[in-house]
Amino acid sequence: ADPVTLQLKWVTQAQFAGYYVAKDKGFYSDEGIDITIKPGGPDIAPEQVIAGGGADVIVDWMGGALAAREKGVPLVNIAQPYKRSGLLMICPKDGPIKTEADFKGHTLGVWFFGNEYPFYAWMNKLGIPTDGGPDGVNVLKQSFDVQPLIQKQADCISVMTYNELGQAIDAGFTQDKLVIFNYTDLGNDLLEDGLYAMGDKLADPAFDDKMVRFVRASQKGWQYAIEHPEEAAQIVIDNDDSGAQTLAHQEYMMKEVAKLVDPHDFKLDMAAYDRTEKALLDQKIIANKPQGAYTTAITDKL
Amino acid sequence: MQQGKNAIPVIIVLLALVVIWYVASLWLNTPWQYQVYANKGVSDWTAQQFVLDAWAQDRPVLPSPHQVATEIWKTTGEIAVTSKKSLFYHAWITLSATLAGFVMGTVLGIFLAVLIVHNGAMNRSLMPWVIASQTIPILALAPLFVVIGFNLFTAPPLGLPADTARFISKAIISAYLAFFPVTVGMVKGLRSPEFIQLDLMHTYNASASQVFWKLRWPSALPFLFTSMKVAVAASLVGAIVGEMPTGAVAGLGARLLAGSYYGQTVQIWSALFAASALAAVLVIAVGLVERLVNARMGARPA
Amino acid sequence: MSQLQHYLAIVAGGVSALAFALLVNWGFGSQFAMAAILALGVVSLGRFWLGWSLWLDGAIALFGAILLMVALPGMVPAPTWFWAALIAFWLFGWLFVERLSKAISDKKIDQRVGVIIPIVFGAALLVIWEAITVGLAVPTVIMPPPSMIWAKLVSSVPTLLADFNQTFLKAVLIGYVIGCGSGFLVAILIDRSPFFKRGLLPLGNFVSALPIIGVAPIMVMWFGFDWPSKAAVVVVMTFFPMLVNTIAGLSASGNMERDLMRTYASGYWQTLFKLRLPAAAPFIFNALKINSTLALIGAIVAEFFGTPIVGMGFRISTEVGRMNVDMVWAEIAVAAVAGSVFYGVIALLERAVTFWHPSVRGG
Amino acid sequence: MTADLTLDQNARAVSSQSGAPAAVVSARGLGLTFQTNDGPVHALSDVNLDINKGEFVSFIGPSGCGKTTFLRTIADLEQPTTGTLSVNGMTPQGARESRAYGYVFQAPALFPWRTIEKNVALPLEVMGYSAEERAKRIQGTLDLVNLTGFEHKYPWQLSGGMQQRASIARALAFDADLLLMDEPFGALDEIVRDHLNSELLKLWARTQKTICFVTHSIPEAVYLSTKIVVMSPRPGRVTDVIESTLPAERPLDIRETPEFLAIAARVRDGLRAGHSYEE
Amino acid sequence: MTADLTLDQNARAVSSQSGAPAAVVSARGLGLTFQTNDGPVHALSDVNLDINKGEFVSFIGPSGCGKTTFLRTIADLEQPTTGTLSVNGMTPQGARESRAYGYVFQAPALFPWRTIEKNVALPLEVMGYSAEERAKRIQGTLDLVNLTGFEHKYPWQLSGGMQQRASIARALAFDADLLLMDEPFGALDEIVRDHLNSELLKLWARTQKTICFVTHSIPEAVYLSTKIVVMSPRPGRVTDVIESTLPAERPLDIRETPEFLAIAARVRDGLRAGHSYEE
Ligand SMILES: Nc1ncnc2c1ncn2[C@@H]1O[C@H](COP(=O)(O)OP(=O)(O)OP(=O)(O)O)[C@@H](O)[C@H]1O
Ligand SMILES: Nc1ncnc2c1ncn2[C@@H]1O[C@H](COP(=O)(O)OP(=O)(O)OP(=O)(O)O)[C@@H](O)[C@H]1O
Ligand SMILES: Cc1ncc(C[n+]2csc(CCO)c2C)c(N)n1
Ligand SMILES: [Mg+2]
Ligand SMILES: [Mg+2]
Repeated sequence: ADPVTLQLKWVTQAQFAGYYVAKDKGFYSDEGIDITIKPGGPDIAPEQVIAGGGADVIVDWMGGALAAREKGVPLVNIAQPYKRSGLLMICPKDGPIKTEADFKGHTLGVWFFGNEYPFYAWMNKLGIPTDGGPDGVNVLKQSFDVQPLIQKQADCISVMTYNELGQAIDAGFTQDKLVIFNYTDLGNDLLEDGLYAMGDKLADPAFDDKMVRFVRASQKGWQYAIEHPEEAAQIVIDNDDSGAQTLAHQEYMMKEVAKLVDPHDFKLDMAAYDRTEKALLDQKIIANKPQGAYTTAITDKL
Repeated sequence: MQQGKNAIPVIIVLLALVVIWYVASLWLNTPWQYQVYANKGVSDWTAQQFVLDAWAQDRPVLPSPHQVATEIWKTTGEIAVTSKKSLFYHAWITLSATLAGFVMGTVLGIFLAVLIVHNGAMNRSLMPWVIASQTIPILALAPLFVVIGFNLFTAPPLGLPADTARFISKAIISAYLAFFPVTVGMVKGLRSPEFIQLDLMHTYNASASQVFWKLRWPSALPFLFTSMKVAVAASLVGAIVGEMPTGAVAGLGARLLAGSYYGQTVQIWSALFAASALAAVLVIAVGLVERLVNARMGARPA
Repeated sequence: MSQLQHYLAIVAGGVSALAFALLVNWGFGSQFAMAAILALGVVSLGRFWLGWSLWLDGAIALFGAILLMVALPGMVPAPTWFWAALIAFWLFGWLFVERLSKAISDKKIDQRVGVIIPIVFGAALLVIWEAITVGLAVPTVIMPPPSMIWAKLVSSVPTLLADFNQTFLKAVLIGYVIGCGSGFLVAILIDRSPFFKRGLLPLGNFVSALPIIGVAPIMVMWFGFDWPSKAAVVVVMTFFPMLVNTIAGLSASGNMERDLMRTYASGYWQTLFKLRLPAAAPFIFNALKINSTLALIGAIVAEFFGTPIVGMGFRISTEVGRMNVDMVWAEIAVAAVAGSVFYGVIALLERAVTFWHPSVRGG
Repeated sequence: MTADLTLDQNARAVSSQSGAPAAVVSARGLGLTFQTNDGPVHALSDVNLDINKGEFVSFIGPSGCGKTTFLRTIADLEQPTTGTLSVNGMTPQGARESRAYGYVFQAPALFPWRTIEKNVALPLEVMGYSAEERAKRIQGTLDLVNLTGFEHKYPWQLSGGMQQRASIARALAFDADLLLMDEPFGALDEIVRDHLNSELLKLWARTQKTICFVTHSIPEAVYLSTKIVVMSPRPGRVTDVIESTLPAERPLDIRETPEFLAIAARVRDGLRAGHSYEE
Repeated sequence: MTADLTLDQNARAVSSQSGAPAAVVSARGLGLTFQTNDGPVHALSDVNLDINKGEFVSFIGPSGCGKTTFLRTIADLEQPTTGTLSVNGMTPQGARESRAYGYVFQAPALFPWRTIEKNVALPLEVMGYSAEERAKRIQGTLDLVNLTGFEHKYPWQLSGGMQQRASIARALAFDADLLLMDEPFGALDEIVRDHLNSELLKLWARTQKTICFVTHSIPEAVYLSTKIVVMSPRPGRVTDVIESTLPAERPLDIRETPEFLAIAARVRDGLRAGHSYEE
């Protein structure tokens, strides 16, 4: 079998259920692929792992991937399972922020490490400076949980629909007690959780073929995961080496990610791509319009 | 004798700390407890119930001692050591990297000390950099290092398996922290023979290696053990911090971090206690070896 | 000449000859100066008959390194002669340092000239680093060359200054002062109660061996995102080493000296100020030195767990994510220099205050 | 040499009026046992001794016989387990608190962070003397021990003999007329020691202090003392008290006279009786 | 006391056949200057001295006069700056490399991690003696210094006097017929010292070694030596060489005889002449 190493963007959780299911259900071996899945973490940059030769394919957000392209890592989007963004900004209802107009002068929690681009693009669109002046917003590098909200250290925080939002609800911040800004609904979503490989390697037909088989198996995995959410959640738990995940939370997450992934079509949506590219250019996160940052060759062959 | 004399004061101080901890835990958890009651609409709570609830929150600001104790028991006594939820499993992962790093650091430390003591140029050029090396926040470098190291080890030509690569990367960080106290201690130790002892060897026309093995090495041993106690504690810190960025896979550091992603304060504290216990065990183990060696070398009982 | 120097001299001359041959074979290009220096390196073999100043060895190493660095950008990947020349100049640098150190210990050259030695060592490391990263075209996202780090450093001074201000001037210094100060005061309080001392000292010793860095997420949870939580981590990390060292220091004064004070019917505070604190000074400074490195590490690691978008730890973790590895190294360079200066200042203070201690008196 | 000398002489005048010589130190059935891990160590047992005002008493005996312990008991640095001990008619503690004695240890025990001058000032600071008074006394006592000109040196800049003289100056700086000296010259070479011995005798003659002096050297004991106390090993007992018949005026070469040698021989016999060679 | 004794006696036989006594140590215009930060220190200047086979030579002089330096120069632990020095007819370095002497330092300098037996074995190990030979020699020399039965003790389990004897045994264990001793008994109390002095004399008589002995004690020097070298302070010069007229057989109480006292007085005069009290 051909070895393939997949570097995830985050820790083992149902966000990546499709890949784990494909592995445990033998979809990868059916395609002749010997898969290794490397979990990520808060300080793992998948772009860096692939640049160092530590992975064949990575799960990444497009903002990070295009920024890395400019740094000389020729990342190419080969498939886009996530069609919608799961990113939200939530604020307690009894707090000062009700609408986008209220942001000025307040403190917002943002995740960094390649996850900050959608936020900056949004603020750029609103014309709000992010350097903490009286007319701008005060940005915090947010920790990994909803504590800042509970402890009122920030007026709004970033959450993922499938993860931290659940935690906030558990902590008593039910939807009715929150003001929710949904990046997708506001048209500010930048593509999340796509699959990227190195452009120079893709030129090799053998590698290209390997990627086709890999994406096909992954797609089967996602289909199965979405049809069998409980089983998928259990598979994720089985693959979690940290032993930190709970089944209930993974089931919640599986249910939520099902709303974002289209398991039947992994093709990159060009409208979404163009919007992402424009936002990144506007925000000067990338300086030049990228060339060849995606290929449909793989998804076309499925 | 000395320890026996100290036992009672130590126990009393420890008891006092537990009491302070309970009080602090109540005090810090109070605001959230009010909020919980408010969210649930409970208003007829009694003081006693309030205290008990504050000590039994899901995500307390400061968990109560018995919460931590139960969590530790649940993750050690009640489950198989091979389970990924077992603290023993994680402690072992951390311990193995710690031990490898400790051994590497000790060997490197002794090697540098021998160079420094025997060569004037090495003494002048290495010593300042050895000190400067510790002012570099290696812990800050850990993410970079672990990722790069990880990539280097897994990529060709080495092509090691992921677990081995992670292990080596952690061990190297641990070794970086451990070598310093050993170098400093051994330089002192290898220089500790008195002039008259060195002169004595000189009157026998002893060779450099005879002077080393018959005089310098035995007189440096007490210094070696003292620094090894510091070094073993430092290696543990190195291994824990080295675990944080490697994708939060396994180990006490990963536990600590995973706990903090999900706001699991009880888990953080139990990981912290496990780490502390491990540190204690390691330092005591070095102390035991020291006593054994001392007895063999005919040291005067203290 | 010692045996080591002998071998170094022979090998350095030999490798120069090899590099020279490879350069000729490669076809000179415009490397005439390089050829001249390599030729001089070969000539240095004449030292066994004629003598050869150690400064000449130093000059070969220095000018050779400069020429290599100048030639480097135009030749990627670097040709074989380049590596041979690199090794040759490194050997000359080593030989120079060996001879200089010998001359200093023989009192033939002023003691103070000795500072060159660690500088040469550090410079050699930088040159080799530059040569390998550039010469072998190592991807800069993995390991940037020093020149690139330097360029980044000078072009990002305002950011670096802001980070330095946030992490060092606020979190580190404030945490350090509070942590060391409270450790010191508590030690003095405890010292009066033998019971407490016996109860707390073993615990303090134990706690200083623990991976306290693990409290960082807790402190961020308790004290918020801004520098106070980082200072809190620094306080916790520095407190126990200070406590333990001060208590040890307070019992460091000799029995005879304490008996002496007793014969004067001296009171507790008089004995404390006139005898025990001065005698404890070396221990207290020991803790201050240990803590100076712990403090910086603690503050930076604490910034991994949530922070405003400024600070050295924030920058390091964020720029790693953005693959701006040069910026990461620039930040690390600032941290290293700040840490070394911090340590150096305390070491100088120590020399001034404990001037009487044999370890200082002895040089 | 000013205020304290005058005071001393007044004290003498009072004591001599009272007729019989006053006992500055008086031990009756004194015993001291240390409790150690290996069981009790009897450092002193049944010691009876009177030391009169103005005497120079040497204590000599094999190592570990309790000489130091006896001196420390007088100084209230150890508590006797049996018997009674009075110093200047008070308990040792009372005597210590009224600063009745100066103590000179075997090692100079100077504080390395203080200059010689500041070291001599130490007891004066503790006892609350005014700055002016301090300066006067420092000058006076440094004169007395021949250290003028070294006020601003640090201890480590002086030779062993000079350091020991500085420590004597420190003990003399305040008005105590009892001086306890525990092998003060043990670490010095013979010639320097001879010199300091004769200086000490002159100082004693001038100030009329009472001196208790521990030594290992027979010639030193004989040369200095008006009374030599020979002690036997543990349990530390006084085996002989020898009153010196030597004249008050003692040039260094008195040590070659038959009278001196006779006393020395008696001391040596007393010592040898209690000594085990295998030790 | 076996192999090495036999060798010694052969050596003596040869040297006595050659007529005039052979000079074991011979210094001509020897000078040694240390370069220090405060400028040069002249530790020895123009020393001329011959030490013959079988002599017992004591060096005495005020502190810092260069006694230790002279011994160390013989031992090739310091290099002379002027003049010549031969040991056993060789350069000091040659003598050291042929292991021509044993050196006994002021402190016993035993290695605390080795038993007494292993400490005595140390030079034998370094010099590559066989295990068998080592065992024999250790037994012999420990016998000689009366330490049989203490083979397996560690140094700290022995008294100071016994430690010093062990260090002498260590220097005797290999075949050197020159013994250099630098204040070997300086740290011991007088009674123990007396005892070791007479033991040392017996040992010397039995083994016929040449001994160079540094001391601060006049009685010790006079009691032990066939020749006393008196030295003056820096720059260290030899001011007097006194040949002892005492008989070879010397009971301890010879020290009270007029002959002894006369020599002692001569030594003392020599010493006092060169001594500066301010040091
Ligand atoms: N604090 C102590 N605890 C237990 N034993 C002690 C203590 N101090 C002294 N001793 C023992 O008491 C005995 C007398 O000791 P002391 O120091 O008075 O002897 P010394 O005559 O002064 O001897 P030296 O001539 O060696 O100074 C010794 O056996 C000693 O070991
Ligand atoms: N390594 C050295 N560097 C500089 N000066 C030295 C050194 N060794 C000795 N001296 C100086 O040389 C002089 C002679 O010293 P030496 O040790 O020989 O004297 P000594 O007669 O043995 O004295 P003591 O009786 O105190 O042992 C002294 O002034 C000493 O300070
Ligand atoms: C430091 C940090 N970064 C991101 C997240 C949230 N998160 C969870 S999954 C994911 C990436 C989606 O592919 C993100 C951004 C976090 N909790 N902490
Ligand atoms: Mg004593
Ligand atoms: Mg000497």
